[in-house]
Amino acid sequence: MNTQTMERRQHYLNVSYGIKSWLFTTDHKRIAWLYLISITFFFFIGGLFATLIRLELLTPQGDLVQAETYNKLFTMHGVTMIFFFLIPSIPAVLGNFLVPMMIGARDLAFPRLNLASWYIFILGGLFTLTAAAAGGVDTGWTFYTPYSSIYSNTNVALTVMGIFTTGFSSILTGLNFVVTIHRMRAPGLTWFRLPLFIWAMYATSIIFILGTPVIAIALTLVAVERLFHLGIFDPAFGGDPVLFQHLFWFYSHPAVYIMILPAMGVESELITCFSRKRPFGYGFIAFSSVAIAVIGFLVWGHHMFVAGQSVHAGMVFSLLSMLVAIPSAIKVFNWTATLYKGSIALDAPMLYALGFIGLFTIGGLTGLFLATLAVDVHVHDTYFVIAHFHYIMVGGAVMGYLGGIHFWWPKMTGRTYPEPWARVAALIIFVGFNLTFFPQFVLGFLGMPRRYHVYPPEFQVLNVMSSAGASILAVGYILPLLYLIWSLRYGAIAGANPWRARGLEWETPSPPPTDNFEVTPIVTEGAYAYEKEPEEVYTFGEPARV
Amino acid sequence: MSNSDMVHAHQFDDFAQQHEASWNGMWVFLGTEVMFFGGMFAGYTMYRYLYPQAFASASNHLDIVLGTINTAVLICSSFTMALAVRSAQLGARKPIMIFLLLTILLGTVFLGIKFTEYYQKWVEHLIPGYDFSYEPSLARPAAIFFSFYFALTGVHALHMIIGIGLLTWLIVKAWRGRFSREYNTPVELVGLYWHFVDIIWIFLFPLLYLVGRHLG
Amino acid sequence: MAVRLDALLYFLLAVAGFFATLICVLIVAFVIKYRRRSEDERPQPILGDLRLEIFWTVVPLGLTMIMFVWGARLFYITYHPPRDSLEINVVAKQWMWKVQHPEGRSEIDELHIPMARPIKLILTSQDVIHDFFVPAFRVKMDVLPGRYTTFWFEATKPGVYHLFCAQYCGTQHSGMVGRIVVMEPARYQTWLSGETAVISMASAGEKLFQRLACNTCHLESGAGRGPSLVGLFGKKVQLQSGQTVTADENYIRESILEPQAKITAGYPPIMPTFKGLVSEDGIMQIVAYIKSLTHEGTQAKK
Amino acid sequence: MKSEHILSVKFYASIFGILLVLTLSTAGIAFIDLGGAWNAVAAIAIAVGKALLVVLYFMHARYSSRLTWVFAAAGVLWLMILIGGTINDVLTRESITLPPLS
Repeated sequence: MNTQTMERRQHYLNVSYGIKSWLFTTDHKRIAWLYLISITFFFFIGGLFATLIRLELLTPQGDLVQAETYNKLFTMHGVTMIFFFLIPSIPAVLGNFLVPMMIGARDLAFPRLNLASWYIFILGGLFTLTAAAAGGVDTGWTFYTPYSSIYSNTNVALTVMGIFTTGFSSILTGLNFVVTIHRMRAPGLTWFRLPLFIWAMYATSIIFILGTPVIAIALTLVAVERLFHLGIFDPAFGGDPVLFQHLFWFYSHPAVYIMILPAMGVESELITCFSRKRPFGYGFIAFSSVAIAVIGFLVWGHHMFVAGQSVHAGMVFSLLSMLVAIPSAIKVFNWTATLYKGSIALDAPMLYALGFIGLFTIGGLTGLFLATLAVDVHVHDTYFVIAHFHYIMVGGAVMGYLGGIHFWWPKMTGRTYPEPWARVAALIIFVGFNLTFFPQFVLGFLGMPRRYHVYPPEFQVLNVMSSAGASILAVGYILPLLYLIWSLRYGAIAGANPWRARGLEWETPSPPPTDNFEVTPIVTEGAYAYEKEPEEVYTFGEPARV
Repeated sequence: MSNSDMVHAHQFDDFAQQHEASWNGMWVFLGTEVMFFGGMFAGYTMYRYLYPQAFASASNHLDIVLGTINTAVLICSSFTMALAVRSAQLGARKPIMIFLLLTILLGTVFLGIKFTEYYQKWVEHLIPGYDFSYEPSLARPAAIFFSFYFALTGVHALHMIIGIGLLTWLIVKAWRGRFSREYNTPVELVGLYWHFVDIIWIFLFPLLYLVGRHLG
Repeated sequence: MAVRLDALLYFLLAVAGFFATLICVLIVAFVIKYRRRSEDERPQPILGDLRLEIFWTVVPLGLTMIMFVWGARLFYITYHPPRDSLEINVVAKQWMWKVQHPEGRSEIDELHIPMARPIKLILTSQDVIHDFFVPAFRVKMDVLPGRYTTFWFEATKPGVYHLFCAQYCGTQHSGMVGRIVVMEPARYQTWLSGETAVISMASAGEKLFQRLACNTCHLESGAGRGPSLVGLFGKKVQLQSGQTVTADENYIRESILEPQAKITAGYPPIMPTFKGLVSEDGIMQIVAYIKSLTHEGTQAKK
Repeated sequence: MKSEHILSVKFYASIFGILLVLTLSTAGIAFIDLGGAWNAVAAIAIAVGKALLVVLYFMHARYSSRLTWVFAAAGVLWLMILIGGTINDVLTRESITLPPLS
């Protein structure tokens, strides 16, 4: 790899150096880097917990760790992965970096608020890490009362405070995105010329804004009940534990759409770019993003079919859960139709994108099993549920995240990653993932409950397969870390548009200058005009007033 | 000086866009606050349906006179806040400070009355979890009512304290003459926040104080 | 029940399998057929096709509605036990199951039941939320503290089946397992009577009813200070607040622990609470006794 | 658009007066037995009325863009979804005791 030096042009990375320039930056691109580094750190911590869990489950009897350590492991795995990796991953890293660039703005609406969000995220992370260091928490990431509010003697209050604080970081990010997308679009960039990634970010922000406060208050009530023994969820006082589940799942189900919607946004960008074609049914994909965000708020009860919720409410939630599956189906069909008659190049981002469609389809269809009342009665709280949400989160969100990172890496760093290594890593991840989680569907049907430290011997074979797959998956995840860091120094210099993609972010040099565009672009057509040259789509207006 | 060459943050094209963005941003933030209090309102509604007698008898233990006075005080502070925003829009430096001071005063009066009520509850052993004593057959659901009473009014009082902090920060800026007819966005935003806190109390008052008063 | 559910499961598997393979095959086919041959290839823009969009909205909608109705029907059946089912009380405690048969026999972490007879389980927990899960019967129900939850099943083949706790309940959550032993009705009777002299739940309930002096207010004629409990179970009760509620197990349990919550019309709210005076098992015995108080029952006893 | 609308002090004072009257009336009505749930409905209705007055005139929502209305309405609508879902479960916990299907 030749390491010719980048021509001495000022851009957002070399405009200033030193710790202060990074810790007090209000440039959305640098904040995206701050988030990228912190969530990668949390991803590998969560991954460590996952490896320990998979090692423990190799044998039916619990011989690697005691029961309470195992309970702490799966709790911390859940908390770290969900609140500190998956929820911030695409919105805070790719969203922060790309939203202003894709709509032709110089920065988000409230840059200082954006930096504050990162500090709040890190503060929440510190609380949770201190809780983990001080002995961890063993209530499961769902914190069901009355176990979490009365019976657990691990440091629940500290972890809950950590999640409460981090919640505000996503609320503020959501607020920033909504106002930016409404107010700061480039001239000529109407709603239906927006890239689909922006639609997905907008839908995700709706959930950030309207969902996160409810879990903030629910967890605060649990902490208050632990400290002052009030009666809100305590059955001894006549309180109803199911109320906590309502408040918890009102946020936590839309939270799973927070994790998958941004990946869908990345997906639409990748499929269109690597098949050189406009998205099939642009309007349908855009509206189904918003539809998922809105209907996602009506369905939380399908987590509580057997939790003591009334039969009537169960039926209402089951019906609505079926409706929320429709927009996802529409998206998958539209992506597949976009491939039709395209000119498809199988670069690494495209491998991740195609892997995403396959795995997300399996994840979504198994979701229908859980939405069907009678089947959920059998498979609720078993390994079937674990396999389902890992197919959506790891198969969908993480594949989408990695695809996005690879796709926009040249834009973020000005360098390209080593293509052969990237394709190998993508295949290893795909194989490792399926070997890890497909056996768990079968385990779920056989009735192995989740969160079990000791299990009957007849489940051992499938668990060993799953653990084997997990080790392959671990290798698959370490590879990108290595060659991406390597590419920072030795990667080939990437031009402004290495993939010859369409979109405003490719119309500025990479890495982009601090103000993104020398001159504010004027948009005359939608973002996916692959049959035209970029010059015909974007003209550049008067110099941006500073 | 005309609107366009007012100094504005680099990411905006002109000042009007900056003001509109911060105005929308504040309303979105108030939406999150609605959902934050909403969690407790949902719990309250559920338990009020489950234990109507206990909620009625517990609500009768609250002092309705103080509650009504408090509501009037808070509405009055909303009034003075509105006038403060109005004078900020007119760029009249002195009235801004007077009305902001009045709003802070009324806010502190509200908190004063609220804490006397808390003291009363402490005297009457009505704090759940801390030697709570109540008519035995209704004790447990009443403890839930008082948990919601302290949770709702406590979080509301916290928001009042933050509001008062913001108002004092505004007074300092007004004193330094930062606000003019063109630039008064911070006053408007704090005004929105203060009115929102008042609306939360407008709902808290009937939900907590007026439950089953007709049963006597 | 398990057979019916398996039919629904196979339908779902078929639909999921079909769509998953359809999508994968389409992707592989398109990727091979339309692979990029030269760098400056310009595929024609295809904006979309309304008919196709409607097609793949309506078809999934139809399929999901079938799934919904089929699933809802089976769900409804699982949680509405038939009248003649054998009622067994189960108390879940942190990390063990305590089963109480109506004839008085009790077991720990084991449940012996007769074959081919609907079994209705009445569950409650003494501490946190547990979940009574029998994979072989394809059925589970969360066990809530402070409330009864019920469901029913019918074993068709004798044998020993796994019992798991499926709702995380603390350190030994994975240790809270048990066995369901299904026996032919004859062997079940011999097993039942094998136990030494033990009184039935209803008679134990009657003793407790007298010991706690409930009968001083709740006279059979209803002339006492409390309403008559004869034939109360399953009847609609008119409350002072104007609501009407069906007197099921939860209503009786709540009236014992929180008498003020639902006061019967025409009676003064003077009943004291028995919280702390009677254990979970005691409440279950009183409920069993009240259930046995049918009109014919009392006449027979006189 | 910037809410250039500057209302007269008299207008603010009249809104303030109405709010006070409503507060006193809701406190007063609470003591009259309107039968069943009507007391609660009256209290909530008055509270909603007062809240609307504050939002429209004190917070200038009336003179703001449609977008502001959407943001305000979204918050309230989502609250209704949360309360509706939770209450729907609690209301129907025992009500369905139809005879069991075969």
